This record gives sequence, C-alpha cells and structure tokens, in this order.
Amino acid sequence: MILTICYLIGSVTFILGLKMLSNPATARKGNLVAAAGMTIAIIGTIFLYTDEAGNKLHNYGWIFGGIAIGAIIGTLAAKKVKMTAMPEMVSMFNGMGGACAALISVVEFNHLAFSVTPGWHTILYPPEMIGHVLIIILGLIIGSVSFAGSMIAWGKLNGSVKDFSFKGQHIVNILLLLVILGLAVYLVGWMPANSQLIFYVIFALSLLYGVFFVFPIGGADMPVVISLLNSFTGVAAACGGFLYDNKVMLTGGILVGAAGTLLTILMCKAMNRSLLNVLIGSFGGSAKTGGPAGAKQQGAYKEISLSDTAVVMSYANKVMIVPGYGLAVAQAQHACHELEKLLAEKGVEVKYAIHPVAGRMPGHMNVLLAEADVSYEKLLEMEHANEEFPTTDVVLILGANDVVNPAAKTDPASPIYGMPILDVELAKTVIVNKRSMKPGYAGIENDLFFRPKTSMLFGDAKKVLQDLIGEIKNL
Amino acid sequence: MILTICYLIGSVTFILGLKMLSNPATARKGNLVAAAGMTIAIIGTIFLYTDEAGNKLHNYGWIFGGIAIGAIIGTLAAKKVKMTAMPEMVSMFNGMGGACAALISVVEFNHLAFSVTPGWHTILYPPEMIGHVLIIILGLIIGSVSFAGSMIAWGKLNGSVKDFSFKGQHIVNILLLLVILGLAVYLVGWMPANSQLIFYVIFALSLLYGVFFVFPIGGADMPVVISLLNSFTGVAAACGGFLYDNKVMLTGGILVGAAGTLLTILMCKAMNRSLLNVLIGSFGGSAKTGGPAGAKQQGAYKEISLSDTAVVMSYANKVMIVPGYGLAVAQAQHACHELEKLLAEKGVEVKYAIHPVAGRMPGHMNVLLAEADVSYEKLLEMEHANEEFPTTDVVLILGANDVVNPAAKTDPASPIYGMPILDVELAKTVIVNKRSMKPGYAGIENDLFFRPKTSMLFGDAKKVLQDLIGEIKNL
Amino acid sequence: MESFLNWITANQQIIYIVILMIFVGIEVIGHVPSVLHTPLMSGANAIHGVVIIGAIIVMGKAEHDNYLALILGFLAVVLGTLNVVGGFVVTDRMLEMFKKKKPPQTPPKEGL
Amino acid sequence: MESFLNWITANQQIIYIVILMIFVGIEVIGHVPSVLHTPLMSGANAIHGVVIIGAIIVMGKAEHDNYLALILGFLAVVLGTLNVVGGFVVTDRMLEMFKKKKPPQTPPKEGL
Ligand SMILES: NC(=O)c1ccc[n+]([C@@H]2O[C@H](COP(=O)([O-])OP(=O)(O)OC[C@H]3O[C@@H](n4cnc5c(N)ncnc54)[C@H](OP(=O)(O)O)[C@@H]3O)[C@@H](O)[C@H]2O)c1
Ligand SMILES: NC(=O)c1ccc[n+]([C@@H]2O[C@H](COP(=O)([O-])OP(=O)(O)OC[C@H]3O[C@@H](n4cnc5c(N)ncnc54)[C@H](OP(=O)(O)O)[C@@H]3O)[C@@H](O)[C@H]2O)c1
Repeated sequence: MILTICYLIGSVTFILGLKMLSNPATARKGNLVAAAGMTIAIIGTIFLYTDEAGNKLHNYGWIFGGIAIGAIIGTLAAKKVKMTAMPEMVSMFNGMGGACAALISVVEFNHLAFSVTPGWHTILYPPEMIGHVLIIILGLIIGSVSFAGSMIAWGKLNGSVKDFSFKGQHIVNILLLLVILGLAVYLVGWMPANSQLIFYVIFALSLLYGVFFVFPIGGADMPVVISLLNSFTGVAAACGGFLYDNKVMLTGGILVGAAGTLLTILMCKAMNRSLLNVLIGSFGGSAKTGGPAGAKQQGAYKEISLSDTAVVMSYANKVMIVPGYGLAVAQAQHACHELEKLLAEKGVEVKYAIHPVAGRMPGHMNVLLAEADVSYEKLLEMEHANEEFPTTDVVLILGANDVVNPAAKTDPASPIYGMPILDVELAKTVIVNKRSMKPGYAGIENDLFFRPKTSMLFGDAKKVLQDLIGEIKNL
Repeated sequence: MILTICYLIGSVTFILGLKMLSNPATARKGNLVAAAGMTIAIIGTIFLYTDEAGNKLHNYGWIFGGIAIGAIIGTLAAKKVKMTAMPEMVSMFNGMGGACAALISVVEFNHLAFSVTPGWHTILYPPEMIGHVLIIILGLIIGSVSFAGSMIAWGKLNGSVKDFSFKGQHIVNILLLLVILGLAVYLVGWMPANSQLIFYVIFALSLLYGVFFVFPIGGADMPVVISLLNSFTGVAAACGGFLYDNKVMLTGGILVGAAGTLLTILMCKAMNRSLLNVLIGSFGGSAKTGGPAGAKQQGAYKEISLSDTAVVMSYANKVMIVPGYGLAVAQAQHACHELEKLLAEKGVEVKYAIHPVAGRMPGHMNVLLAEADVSYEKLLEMEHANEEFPTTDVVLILGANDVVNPAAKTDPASPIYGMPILDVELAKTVIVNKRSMKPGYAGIENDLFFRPKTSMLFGDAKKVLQDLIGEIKNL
Repeated sequence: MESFLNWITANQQIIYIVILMIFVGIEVIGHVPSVLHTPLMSGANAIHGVVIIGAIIVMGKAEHDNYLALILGFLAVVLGTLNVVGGFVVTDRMLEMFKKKKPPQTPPKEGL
Repeated sequence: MESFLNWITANQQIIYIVILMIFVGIEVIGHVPSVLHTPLMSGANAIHGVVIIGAIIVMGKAEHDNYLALILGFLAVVLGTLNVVGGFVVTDRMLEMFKKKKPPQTPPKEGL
C-alpha cells in the first residue's frame, strides 16, 4: 500500500532531519525535512489507513477539527512565546505528546475491556491480547509520567511552581514506582476482574509519580529534565507503534528515545555533571544555595560607583561583556545592546564572551542576545574570548557567576571543578554586576569577587545598565 | 528459538565491532568483538538451524571438514603473509567471500530448476518463486564480479597481472554490464525453457565483467578498488540473507555494503580524488606515467655523492626521514631502521615524517616501519612533522615523490592540487633518494627536485641505504 | 522462558528495527555542538509528536455512540497536533536566531 | 506497479531493517582517521564472511546423492571460512602493529 511508503518516507526524514539538526549549517533545513515527513505520514494516515477488515477511518469531522484547533493554538503559542521562554514551551509541547500517548492507552484499554455490570467490576479481555495489554499499560505509565513531569517542569521554569522537597522523598519516589510496576504486572499477568479500576489507579499513580519525580529537582536543572522527559515521550510514542504495528510511530519514537537519552547525557556533560547527580539534585536545589556557602570565605571586596564605571568604560579601548543567567532574569538584553552601541559610538571596541553553559539552557545567551538584535559577529565563543582577554581593558560581568569562577580551575573539591571557564582575570579590570554577594547556580562562593582586579557594581542588571547608559551619555 | 538470539547477538557485535574498529584506541578489541559474534552465529547455525519443516542440518562431516580446511589455510595464510603484502591478502579473502556467495546461488538455482530432459533445456521453476530467483541471480552476479575483480586486484598487487587496457574499454564494460542485466531480467521475467543455460551464461559473463572492470585501473589504485569490491561482497552476502530470511547475513552484509561504500569514498578523498576518477582511471594508469609529464620542465638538478651524504647526516643535529612508496618497493625498511639507530648512536635526533597517503594503502608507512620495529614515538603525523621541519637540518626522502610535491600547493592545474603535503623545504637541506627522475604515482613532474636546497641521491633505496650505513661507519 | 523465546522469534524483525533505530539515534547526534542542544531537543520533541498518528487512528475508528472514545480521541488529536505543530514551529524560531551564523565552524560531515 | 506496492507492504520490515542498517553503516564509520582505513577495510571484509552461514545451510541441506550440491556446498564452506578466519586474523595482525600507539589523539567518542 502507498501508506507503507508514506511511513517509510516519514521514518527516513526523521533520521535525516535529526542528523541535519545536529549540524549548525543544516539545522534549520533539518527541522523542515522532519516536518515534511511528518506531514506526509499524517495525511497518509488520514486518507489511506485501513484496519484489518479493510475499513477506512471515519469521524473525519472530529479529526480535522482536532487538527485545526491544535495547529492554530500550537502555531500561535510557538510564535508568540518570548525567546527566553522557549524551554517552557518545549516542556509544554512535550507534555502534550505524553498526554496524547496516555489518552490513546485509555481508549484502547476500554476497547479491550467489556463492562459487564456497571461500576468498576468484572472486566475481562481476551487472554491472547496479553501483549497488547502490556504495551497499552506501558504507554499509559510512560505517557502519564512524561505529561505530569513536563507540566511541573513548565511551572518551575515560568516560576509558578516552587522547588519543593521533603526528607526521604527519593525513597517515596522509588516506592511509588514499585507500586505502579507491581500493579501493572498484576493487571497484565492475572487479569483480575476489577481490571479497569486497577488501570485507572495506575493512571493516577503515574501522574503522581511524574509530579514527585520532577518536584525535588532544582528549577535550573529543568532543561536536562525536559530532555529526559522528551525521550520518555519518545518511548511512549513507540509503544503506540507496537500497538498499531505502525512503523513510523515505532521508529520515530525509538529514534527520539535513543537520541533524547544521549542528548540528556551530553547536556549533563557540558555542565560537568552526571545525570544521576542532576536527578537526585546533589546541588542546584535552591534550598541549598542560601545555606552554608555564603558564609565560607567572606573576604573583603571593593565596590565601584556607577559614575566611575561609566568613566572607566568610556575611556577603554576594548570592553568585553560577559553575560550570564542574571542578565536573562533581569531581561536586560536590550539595555545591554544599547550600552554596547553607545560605547561603539564612542570608539570603544565592544564584544561579548559567551560561555557554553551560561544561563539555564544551552545556547541561552545566544538566544537572549539575538532577541536584542546583537550581531552574531560580536559573540565570541569561550576559546576565542579567552584569547582576547589579555588585550582587554574592561570586562563587564552581567549576572554571570559560575562561568567565571576560578575555583573550577584551582579547587579540586569544588563541585564545578574541571569545567572550563572564562578567564576574565587576564584582562586589566573586572567589573561585576549582580544584586548581592549570593552565589549562583552551583551554590558556591566565587573567589573572583575578592580579587584585587575586581570591583562589584551591585543592583538589578536592567536598572544598572539603564543608569549606566544615562551616566555615559552625560559624560 | 535460541538461534534468533544468536543471530541478534551476531548483528549487534558486527555493528559494535565496526564502530570500535574506527577508533584507534579500541580497534583491536573491535575486531575481536566482531569475530566473537561471528563464531556465535556460525556455531548457532550448525547446531540449531532447522528448515521450515523442522529438519536439522545434516552432512556434519562435510561441514566440519570444510570449516577445518578453511580455518587452517586461512590462519596460516594470514599469519605467514608479509606485512606489506596484506592488501593482497585482503583482496584474496574478499574474493573467497564473493565466490562463496556465487556458489550458494548456483546450488540454490539448481534446487529450483528441474531438469526434465538431459542437457540445458526445459528448466522450469515454480512461478511464485520469482522473488527467490531474482535474489539468487543478484547474488550470483555480484558475487562473481567481486570474486573475479578481487582476483585481478590480487594479481596486480603481487605483480603477476600487468595493467592492461584498450581503447573503448569503458564502453565495452558498460555494454557487457547491460547484457548481463538484460539476460537476468529475461531469465527472471520470462522464465524461458533454457533457464539453466542462461544462468550459466550470466555466471560466465559476470566473471568476465569482474575481470574487465578491474583490468584498466592502475595497480596503485587497488586499495580503493578492493574496498569497493569489499562492499560488493557485502551486498552479495545480504542477498543470501534475503534468500534464507536470515537476519544476521542480511544485516552483516548490508552493514559492510554501506560502510564499505563510504570507506571507499573516504579513501578517495584522502588522496584528493573522486571515486569516478579512480574507476575510469584518469590518472594513475601506468600507461600514462611515462608520457608527456617527464618532458615538461627539465631544469637543472644537483646530485650528491654517498660520502657527502654520510658526512652531512652524521654532523646534523636533527634528521627527518620521509618514507614513500619507493621504500616499500625496495623493501628497505630494515636498512632504514638500521641507519636511524646508527645516527642516533652518533647523537643525531632522527624522526620519520609520515604522510597519510604515502605508499599505496592508507597506513602503508606505519605498517612498513612497524615491521622493521621502528618505535611508534619516532613517527610524526603530517601536521607535527610540518611543525618540526623548520628546526630540521637534513630531510632524507626515501622513495617518496607526490607527497612532497609543492605543485599541490602552488599549481591549481596539477591533478594533486589541494592535497596537503609535507613541507620539506622548511628544513635546511633536502636529500632525495630515488632511482631516476621519473615521476611517481600521479605521473607529474616534481619541482622540488630542481630547487636549490635539494640534492638527488640516485639508486635503489635498499642499496643506497646499505652503502650509506657503510660510509657512516667508516667515517 | 520458552514463551519469551517464542516471542523473540515471532517479533524478531521488530526487535531488529528497534535495536538498529537505537544505534541510529545515538550515532546521528553523537557530534552535536553544545549550542545546538536546545534546538535539537526541541526538534526531537516535535518528532515524537508522531504519536498523533495513533490518536488519529483511535479517533477514526471510534463508533458513533462511544462518547468516551470520541471525546478522549478528539482530545488526543488536539494534544498530538499541539506537540507536532508547536514543536516544529518553535524549533524553527530558535534556529532562525542562528541564521546570522557564519559558515559552520565544524567541517561539513561526510556521508549523508 | 501494483505488485511492487504489494511487495513493499509484504516486506516492509525487511526494508526498514535494510535502510536502518545503511544508516548505521554510514554513521558508524563516519569519523575514522585515515590511518585506520586499511584495518577497517579488512575488518569489514571479515564481517561479510558471514555469507558462510549460507554455505553451511546449503551444505547441511544437500541430499546425499546430489553431488553437485555437495561439492559446491563444500567448496563454498571452505571459501567462506577462508574469508572469515583469514579476514579476522589478518585484521588482528594489522592492528597489532598499532599497539605501541600512544593514547588516542581523537577524544573518546560519546555514546557506544
Ligand atoms: N546553560 C545550561 O544549559 C545550563 C542548564 C542548567 C544549569 N546550568 C548552570 O547554570 C550556571 C550558569 O552560570 P551563570 O554564570 O550564567 O549563572 P549563575 O552562576 O547561576 O549566576 C547568576 C548570577 O546572576 C545574579 N543575578 C540574578 N538575578 C540578577 C539580576 N536581576 N540582576 C543582576 N544579577 C542577577 C545572581 O547573583 P545575585 O543573586 O547576587 O544577583 C547569580 O549569582 C552554571 O553553573 C551552569 O552549569 C546551565
Ligand atoms: N596511501 C594510499 O592509500 C594510496 C593509495 C593509492 C594511491 N596513493 C597515491 O600514491 C602516492 C603516494 O606518494 P609517494 O610519495 O609515497 O609515492 P610516489 O609519488 O608514487 O613516488 C614514489 C617514488 O618512489 C620511487 N621509487 C620507486 N622504486 C624505488 C626504489 N626501489 N628505490 C628508490 N626509489 C624508488 C619512484 O621514483 P623512481 O622511479 O625514479 O625511483 C617514485 O617517484 C600519492 O599520489 C597517493 O595519492 C596512495
């Protein structure tokens, strides 16, 4: 059938698309290739699918209605979202996929289960369907966990859900998981009379597990968690592929499952951490950032006034701006770009030093500054920036902390030890803007702030930048 | 069945093995992993295979006899062969695989074809077997081409077959291929009464095509051709996989078919050529090397005497040896190592500069010098060597030519333009040993020989090196 | 054990497909530069939206009086479409921001 | 055309396996350094020796009076074994010569 060929094309485009997505030069085209394959697979399914008995699909009204609604909302949401809120958006869409997989499982289970008496009791399915039931339940569990987890991750990223954990939570989580699996085995293996009840209990517990799984993980680790949940949803989609013996769902799902898992590991590596470390949250939970770290080594630091900063920067030959998470939080990217233009007018050479894991998602700084129309040529990757620091007069650090922490190079006991950092100390002067002496994501003290070359410029990044622009204009 | 799992293990080990083979650190283990998987698949087949009717295999005597003979001969041949003759050996083994695939096709075709009257006539096979017949014939054609081609390549490499081509040979080849395909289509589609005759005609023509395919290609291009035939044999093995619905044959064959094709392309790239260029032999055919090139630019060159060479080298601080194809031809690797040790005793620092495509197969120089026990630390890769030439006193070029030809950098019209070369001219003195002023593999003049820094030391590499050692000892 | 072996034999092709797909998935993104992690995640997210095909099948097979199936199926179609469409659009927007990128630092890959 | 489509549908799993295997084959060796080309070629050569399994099946099924099948099958087994055993041994010998190699210049690959 032609549908087989549609599905084959779909599978191949998914692979090619993903391949192209992993190379900067072809990434955008890769996304379109995958989207084209998806379109072919969807249209093919709608018009060409026939069940074993040769019947075509019906309910076209419902199908097209659903697709239209989804497409419109999806497009609007994706187009409207602020650049910096994109990880939330991805998490949200991922949750939708997980929910979709779970709903499919619910409907298919109800097809197999015949209610003889009203209520939850006396549900039976033909014994030869055992494989089917197993896959349905797997899809249910994985899809629900992915859905609930993604929603919590989404909430954490947009600030509506706070980090939350209690003592022994990991043990509770493991127990919960064991209960879910136990129930699933009981349901599949023993086909009890109250199957349907157990099924919905599994559903509910899976949702709960998804919530509990993500709750204790620090909000800043959400990109890693989203990537992991992403690969879960892939596996849930693959379950659907098994269920309907549908190759494009199977291959697409497994592809994402495998690639997503590896990507999760790669993301952890870029932050110099292990996946386990992220999941059990040995650091990064905001509960800890305030704690002991702040007290460790309160040496003396210098402050610098706004007007002095304005003078120093205006008369420099070369200024390097190091953006970090704080710049994103303060939404100060536009003010930053304005400062850059102002200085450039005055003949100062201004560039940005971009650390690969500055911010809270890979490429965060690129995305942030691109939003403010900073030209790509001004963004230096870490290696290049480190080469240019020795000839730099002033380094202005805007809400970055860990990515300039020398402990990564000098202190083997530090949790970030071994992570490559921006060597801002090679420059003549370092000015650090943040709101307080509080540590950053990794929750550790930063010795840089106490070094002789460094001066602190306290305040919210956006406000400070705006004031600074005013000062420079008045010079 | 357990056999399925054996095959699954086989397929996975093949992939893992190939993956590991492509990384220097794990290559050797990768080979063993693949070999282990192969053993499991073979033993599993012998003891666990059952046909559709559930019958086990018989003729165990023949099977084990064949395996024993093959294993003994194979091991001995592989162990005995000289390092430098390894490409021939690979070609030979590849040919065996191709022949094996072709023989399987012959037997299977005879199973399908019932001889009603004696002679070639009146052969019929059940019409529903058309897919089978197609695959059998594909396996026959590809296997035969691979076998015959590999044998010619083998002969060329060990010198028993000379390069040979006639005008219009490419057209003859294409016609031959068309005839073969035409006959195959006729046989499969029309099932003529004289099927068996046509089958053997196809067999014979395929062998002929294999011979004609490789004949015109320059002997020096044989590694590329062998890699290509290697991937052919992979496809032939995959045909067997289709035929017996055997997954390990199918996946193993396709894996080699795909990887071999890519490898062929990569090999061509390393020589800065296209595959097509190699196959139609636009240069490299020895017929051309003598031709116009020799006459182009016969400037003046300097010669240097053995005794002068001995003095210059003994009193140098740092000597760099550039080995090339000529060293391999002269089998002068041991003499070369001896010279190196002698100079080292005299306090001279001696290293080797290894160009990636020096010689006639990738890694040729590494293999050659390893055979003479030169320590790996002394071999510099091209980039490192180029960094060290500026501090080098004497460069001794032993039978290398193209890999030090400055035309690759300066002359866009040259066939090797763009290939990275060893920048020997950065050193103080360059001494070139070869037998004449004749060009090398690419058949082009080498301007280096006429440069002021360069002196020629004519003679067979082995003889020259032995004499040089004598001279140095007598100093 | 016996039934497990039978299951493997019966489904061997599917098992091969799954295993090979895992290899492909891992190999294909093995060399992604870290700046592309977020768009790649987002693109992969859109691809698993292929689960919508299951939703369409559920929906299209639902009998006219099976309101549970109709409603849940409809919801599944909407959610699946959200995943697919939103996923691809958001990825495209992210990648749009890299458009001013100079020719890639990584050499173009061979193969594919 | 019709029969082609039917054939594709009937063999879709095999087609998937073949296509995925092609991707795997290409991806897996995409980053091989040129000094390993020869051993890799040789290792791949040994792997396609898996054709010997076909030879064993031919041989093991041959009737006792079918001399053509017996003789050709026997020959095929011998040749196939040569390919397998010789291939792996020769590859191992080649790679043995790289053993003195310092830790790899290429960073260890992620995944696999
Ligand atoms: N990029 C990724 O993929 C990713 C993902 C997850 C985690 N991470 C981790 O995130 C960290 C990134 O380092 P980073 O240097 O960018 O950030 P950071 O180490 O988290 O430091 C951010 C700093 O910004 C300051 N800040 C917060 N709000 C501010 C505001 N409104 N105005 C001015 N300053 C403000 C904070 O100090 P005050 O509170 O004193 O103002 C804080 O010290 C790394 O540890 C990395 O491993 C990265
Ligand atoms: N490595 C690979 O994978 C591979 C594969 C195929 C082709 N190639 C090609 O092969 C070439 C390799 O370059 P190369 O510099 O090593 O070799 P080359 O350019 O072929 O030069 C070899 C030189 O050695 C001399 N020679 C021959 N026999 C000799 C002997 N007994 N004693 C002393 N000298 C002798 C020859 O000159 P006389 O005749 O004057 O002595 C010849 O000029 C490149 O063009 C490369 O693209 C490489």
